[in-house]
Amino acid sequence: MSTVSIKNVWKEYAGQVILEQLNLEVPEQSFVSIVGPSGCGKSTFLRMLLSQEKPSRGEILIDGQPLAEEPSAERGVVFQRYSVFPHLTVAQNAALGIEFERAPWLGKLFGQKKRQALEEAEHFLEAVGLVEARDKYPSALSGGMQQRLAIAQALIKKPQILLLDEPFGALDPGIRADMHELMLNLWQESKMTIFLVTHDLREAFLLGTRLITFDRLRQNAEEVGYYGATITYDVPLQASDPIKQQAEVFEAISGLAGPNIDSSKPSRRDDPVVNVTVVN
Amino acid sequence: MSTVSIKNVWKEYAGQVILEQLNLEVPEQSFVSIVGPSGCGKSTFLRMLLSQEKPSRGEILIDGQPLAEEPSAERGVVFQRYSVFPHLTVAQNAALGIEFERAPWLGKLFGQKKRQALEEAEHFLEAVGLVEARDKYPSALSGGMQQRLAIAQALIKKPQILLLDEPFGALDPGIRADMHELMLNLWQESKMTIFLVTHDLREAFLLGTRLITFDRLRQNAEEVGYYGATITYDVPLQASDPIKQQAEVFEAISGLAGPNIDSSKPSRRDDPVVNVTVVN
Amino acid sequence: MRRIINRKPDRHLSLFLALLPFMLLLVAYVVSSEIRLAENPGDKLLPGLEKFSAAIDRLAFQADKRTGNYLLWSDTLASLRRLAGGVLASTVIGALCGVSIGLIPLVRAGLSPLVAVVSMTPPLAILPILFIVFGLGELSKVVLIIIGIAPFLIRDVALRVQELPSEQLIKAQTLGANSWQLALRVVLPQIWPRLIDSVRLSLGPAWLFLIAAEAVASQSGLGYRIFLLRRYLAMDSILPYVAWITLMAYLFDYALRRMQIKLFPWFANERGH
Amino acid sequence: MRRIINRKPDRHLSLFLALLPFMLLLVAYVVSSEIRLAENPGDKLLPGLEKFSAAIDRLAFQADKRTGNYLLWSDTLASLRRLAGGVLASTVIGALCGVSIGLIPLVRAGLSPLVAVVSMTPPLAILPILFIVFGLGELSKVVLIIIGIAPFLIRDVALRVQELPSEQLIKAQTLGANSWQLALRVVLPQIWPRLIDSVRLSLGPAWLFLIAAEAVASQSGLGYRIFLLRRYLAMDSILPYVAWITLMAYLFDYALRRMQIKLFPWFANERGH
Amino acid sequence: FAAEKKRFKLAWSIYVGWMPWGWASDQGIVKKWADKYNIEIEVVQFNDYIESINQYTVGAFDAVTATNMDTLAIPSAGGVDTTALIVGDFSNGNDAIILKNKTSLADIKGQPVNLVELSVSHYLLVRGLETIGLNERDVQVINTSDADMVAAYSTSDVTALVTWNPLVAEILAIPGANKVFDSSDIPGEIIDLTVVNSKTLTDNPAFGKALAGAWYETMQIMSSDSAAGKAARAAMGEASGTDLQGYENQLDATKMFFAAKDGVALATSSELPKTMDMVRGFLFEHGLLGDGAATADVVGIAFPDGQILGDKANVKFRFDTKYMQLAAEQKL
Ligand SMILES: Nc1ncnc2c1ncn2[C@@H]1O[C@H](COP(=O)(O)OP(=O)(O)OP(=O)(O)O)[C@@H](O)[C@H]1O
Ligand SMILES: Nc1ncnc2c1ncn2[C@@H]1O[C@H](COP(=O)(O)OP(=O)(O)OP(=O)(O)O)[C@@H](O)[C@H]1O
Ligand SMILES: [Mg+2]
Ligand SMILES: [Mg+2]
Repeated sequence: MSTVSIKNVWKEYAGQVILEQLNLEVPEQSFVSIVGPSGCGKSTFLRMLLSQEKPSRGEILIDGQPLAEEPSAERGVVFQRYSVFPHLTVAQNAALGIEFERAPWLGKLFGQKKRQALEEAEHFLEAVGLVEARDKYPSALSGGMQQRLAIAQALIKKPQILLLDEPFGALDPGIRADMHELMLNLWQESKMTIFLVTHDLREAFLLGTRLITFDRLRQNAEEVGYYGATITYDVPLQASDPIKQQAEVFEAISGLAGPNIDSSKPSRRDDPVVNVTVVN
Repeated sequence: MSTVSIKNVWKEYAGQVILEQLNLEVPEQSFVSIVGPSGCGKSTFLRMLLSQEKPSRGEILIDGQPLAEEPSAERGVVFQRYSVFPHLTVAQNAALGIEFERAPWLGKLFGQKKRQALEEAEHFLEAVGLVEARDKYPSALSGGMQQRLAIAQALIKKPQILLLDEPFGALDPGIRADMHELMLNLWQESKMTIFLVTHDLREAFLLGTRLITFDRLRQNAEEVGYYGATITYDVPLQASDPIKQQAEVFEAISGLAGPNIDSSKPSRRDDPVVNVTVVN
Repeated sequence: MRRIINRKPDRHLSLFLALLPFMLLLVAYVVSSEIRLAENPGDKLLPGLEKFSAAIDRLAFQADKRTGNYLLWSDTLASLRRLAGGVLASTVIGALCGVSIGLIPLVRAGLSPLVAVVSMTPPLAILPILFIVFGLGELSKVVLIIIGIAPFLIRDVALRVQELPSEQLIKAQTLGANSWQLALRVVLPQIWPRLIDSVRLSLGPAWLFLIAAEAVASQSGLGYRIFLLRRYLAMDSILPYVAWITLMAYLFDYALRRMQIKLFPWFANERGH
Repeated sequence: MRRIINRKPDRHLSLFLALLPFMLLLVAYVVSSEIRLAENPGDKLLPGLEKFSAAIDRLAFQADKRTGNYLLWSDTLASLRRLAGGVLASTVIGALCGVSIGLIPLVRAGLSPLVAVVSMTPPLAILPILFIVFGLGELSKVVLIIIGIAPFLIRDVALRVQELPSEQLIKAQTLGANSWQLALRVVLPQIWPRLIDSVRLSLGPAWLFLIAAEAVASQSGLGYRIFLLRRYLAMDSILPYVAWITLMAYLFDYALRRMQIKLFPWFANERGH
Repeated sequence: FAAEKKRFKLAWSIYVGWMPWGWASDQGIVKKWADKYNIEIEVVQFNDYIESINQYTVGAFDAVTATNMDTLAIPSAGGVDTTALIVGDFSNGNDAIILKNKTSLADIKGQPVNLVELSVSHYLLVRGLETIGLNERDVQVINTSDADMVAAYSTSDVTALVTWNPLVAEILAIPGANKVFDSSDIPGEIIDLTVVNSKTLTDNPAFGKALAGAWYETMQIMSSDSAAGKAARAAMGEASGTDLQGYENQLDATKMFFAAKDGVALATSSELPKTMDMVRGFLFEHGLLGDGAATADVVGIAFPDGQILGDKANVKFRFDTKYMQLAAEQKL
């Protein structure tokens, strides 16, 4: 339930401009899908929203206030690389957020309270299909299971802003659909603002109320490092629109979704996703 | 250029059956796509093919010979988790396989030979779009860039058998299409046998000459651990078939691609991939 | 032919390989001892094996004429008490300070130079000052062990804390953890098994400092006895004492390793075994 | 109010915080010294600061009447030579043996119990044997340092090797690496920066063993001088010597840290700084 | 069989009565005498006295500086036949029992006493207690390393201690420290020797002659009141960590035998067998003659007049005046 304003944000690493001139107003309850070529700075953008990194220039406001200088419980995250806690079992990982909230001193609940927390967590584990792996440690989980655990962990806190970095990449279509459902339900219920980075355009369209694309506008080998990526498309989506009505946008974007493309050659790729859609 | 025979292979972890009764004959020059729900044992299957793990029962033969007891250069791999070498730059990572081959004693080339190796590597880096990041260390790469590096690293050795564990999961559609092209070209050129684990059914169909699905046949909560997953579908594909002709198979499979489904409810999901295909 | 890194010895071969170097050492000892004894039958440096058994019998199973104690056992008890005190205190200090230094930049700025400096100060050279502060009794011996190994433990733990992936700390903060909860639930539990490794590495130095402390002023303890025995080169007694110390240290090491595997199953898996 | 783990001191605050504990120590010293000197003006244990400068002047800037050397410098030179020898040799041994033990199961089975046992053996208790084997010259001093710290380095390196993700080793094998190439190109380069950390941790013990060795038989060196002065409780000279040793050790530590960052930029990034 | 050697090694440790070895070596006096007898002598300084005796005992050295008591306890009891070549001095106040804030030896009763166990300090304590009818059980002995003795005294835990110079002087300088008994009360019992492996000596008399020659030339210089003598003493003082004044104070508490004939006199005196009998009694009681020893007689001690104390078949400690005699007669 928060608005996010990004005002002329730049990000450089070691003198290399990664992102430049980002300007974005995100009203509350938005579901922003972010797509863009690999390595263009999507994760970096989320890291800035999380206060894990600071913009080199410009500022980010939440509800008109400058972004808190450190990560906080209002902003949940699912990282691109699985980042669950290796020393906690699946159930303990999921319940951790609840414990932090209810046990300010020990960070750990006992007895009745603990059972209750685990029960609440169980609910989310069920939603992500990990109930049976309840007592396993992350090292005994498959990649997709770890990713689902990370999702459950973040969702359980019902953050106001949720940052998702390719959260469904390692999931099979069945589970992925379950996750979509879960995500949309939670979003509608708790009215949070969601940023979702994904490589699956279909997913971006299906879930988002808004789609933004990152890309470098100017690009030739000698200049790499001097120009960063910025927002190239910013398209409002209606959740109720049938996907095929968005074919036009699709086509335009798919031409951009590669790193070495100069804008003169809009679509030389035969991406299967795009193809299938276009034939409809 | 190798046939792979899998004969009644079982795999257990700590008394839990993960995979059971795997039987598979893969002729040379196959391109086997593997799909299945998250956590069903696909990565485990690849690990066995790699000799990283031993089957609990049964045996795996390559060209009629029992599988070598240790990983070897004949079997290349791209792991699900990025596994490039953190202490080598992108170019060094890519050239490493060449150096191992040509410098048996030091594992390192110098002077003219080194330049040549780097040049060859450069070719692959170009193919995966990493030329500009040539001198970066992996810690300064985005997730997708690391994954592409791992792909380049494996391809450069032109192994007889190539094991790919969700190699394209972190890539945007544009790059992904490039990778598909690259992969198919190399496969046709070098006639290797490829196993590809993916969650993208479309990708599985597009690339494979054969599609196999892993799933647990018997499934209810109490029995978890007693029954493992096995091969439930084994479908030959023709690369030339238009994808929409495979709609039937698609439908049948999509009903299986989730972990908690009992076979009586074949398709309660609205996976966008499936939907789109079905409407054709 | 498998790569040597993939060739794993089975149980029997493992045992054989583990014992082999000790056997070789034993043989080397016996041969050198024989050579020296042939020259001087009274040689004290490398006494024959039968001398050892006599010395062990005397030290462990016969009451000392002067004190009526069974020397080996009373010495062991005295030393172990000091060692346990020193190692336990150091472990606690190591965990607390190490985690604080590794986790909290302000503490790191303030304490890490101090700890580095203390860890570099040769403690035996400033003994006089230690005596003044802690007296000559049991306390000063425990303190010497602490001064000897705690800085190492602190620095090692701090390094390990800093090696935790930063994503984990960020993640915990998005889950609402304050610094204290984060230390308690995320950092400390992941440090315990690593702390066990560090303690294992510092057991050797701990014994060293114990022996040094006991050589300074005491009436009992393994280090005390060794220094006393050294006064007349009674290697027939010193070597069994050294072997006994080594054996105990090795057993502690082994116990700690088992404990690590038992208590922290996730750690062994993470490591990839 | 930011979490304490996120509050990073700026340069000035860092410097202030780093100096603070030393200032406090200095004040504590001066106060205690004043108290003791008020009771007994001849007190040698905690001499006043002016005594230090006199002693430093004598030791560092006036030629010794007997030998014509500037004692502090000749001692430092003698000690540093031994220390460098011992630490370098230990580092090489640590890297070689540690990588072999960590990487090759057969070597691990054979050597790791031996190394564990050796690391637990108090070297000071078997000095007579060491001296017989290695003589009383420079060699024995270097060897004592090696015996003192090499087992630690070996074990630490072996632990670090075993902590490398197993996927990396598998990957290298699929790229056609044999064991030797794998050690050379995959394991060793990743061990170097970690080895620097281990060497940093073992600098303290290295000085300790050096001082112990010099206290037994030598005619120069910082340890020798401290030993000589200790009998007269000449703390006005001992403490500057201790401070000097500490300072040098701290500078080495610092140099190693800088070197690690310079030589292995990827390592600092991996660690998340 | 006579195995002729050319190279010999002498170990000496830092103590007032042995400092001349270091100086003689620095000044080339040792080399001069070694050249004269066509041999080589390496002089090695030890900081750790016990380690020097140990190294001698295990055969790394041909000669070492030691007290009569430690010679008997370590090399001789260890089966190394050892000859006292030079009787250099005896402690005449260098070793002392010191009480904190008490003035009479009798006050020591019941107190903890810090000392280096089994050293000459221990012996001094036992002898001191005997003089007032007490015995070791009336006090509580706490082993304390000599290097830390001064610092230990500064703590409140220590109320009585026994030690040697220069520590004695340092401690007595602290207010409240009182010397209640010292080695001048048992003159001639704590003797500082330069001892040589008997077999080496018999096979190579040149080694003994060179040592004796160098020693007594040094004695002559350092005992003189000349500038050279003073310089020698100052250098020895500095080598032991003090200065001329400090070293001369230590010499004052030492009965140096600057003249060879004085050494001969002590070695041939009728007191020496009695002293050695007491010493071996002490060692035997403390188990230092080997734990297998049934009586104090296990090790034989031979005196210049042929008298033998203890086992005649196992003589391992010999007082031999031959070389001192040669020096006294200027025949070297
Ligand atoms: N070391 C282990 N100990 C115990 N169980 C394990 C271990 N490794 C894997 N498993 C279990 O084996 C099953 C299969 O894991 P695997 O990684 O092969 O799944 P996957 O099919 O690759 O899943 P994903 O698509 O999510 O990557 C999982 O249920 C997992 O919990
Ligand atoms: N620590 C760093 N130092 C230098 N450059 C960095 C660093 N971290 C990231 N980069 C660079 O920033 C760029 C953006 O990285 P980022 O991880 O944000 O990409 P991304 O859009 O998330 O890509 P992907 O889709 O592959 O995950 C990359 O080119 C990367 O090389
Ligand atoms: Mg990213
Ligand atoms: Mg997997």
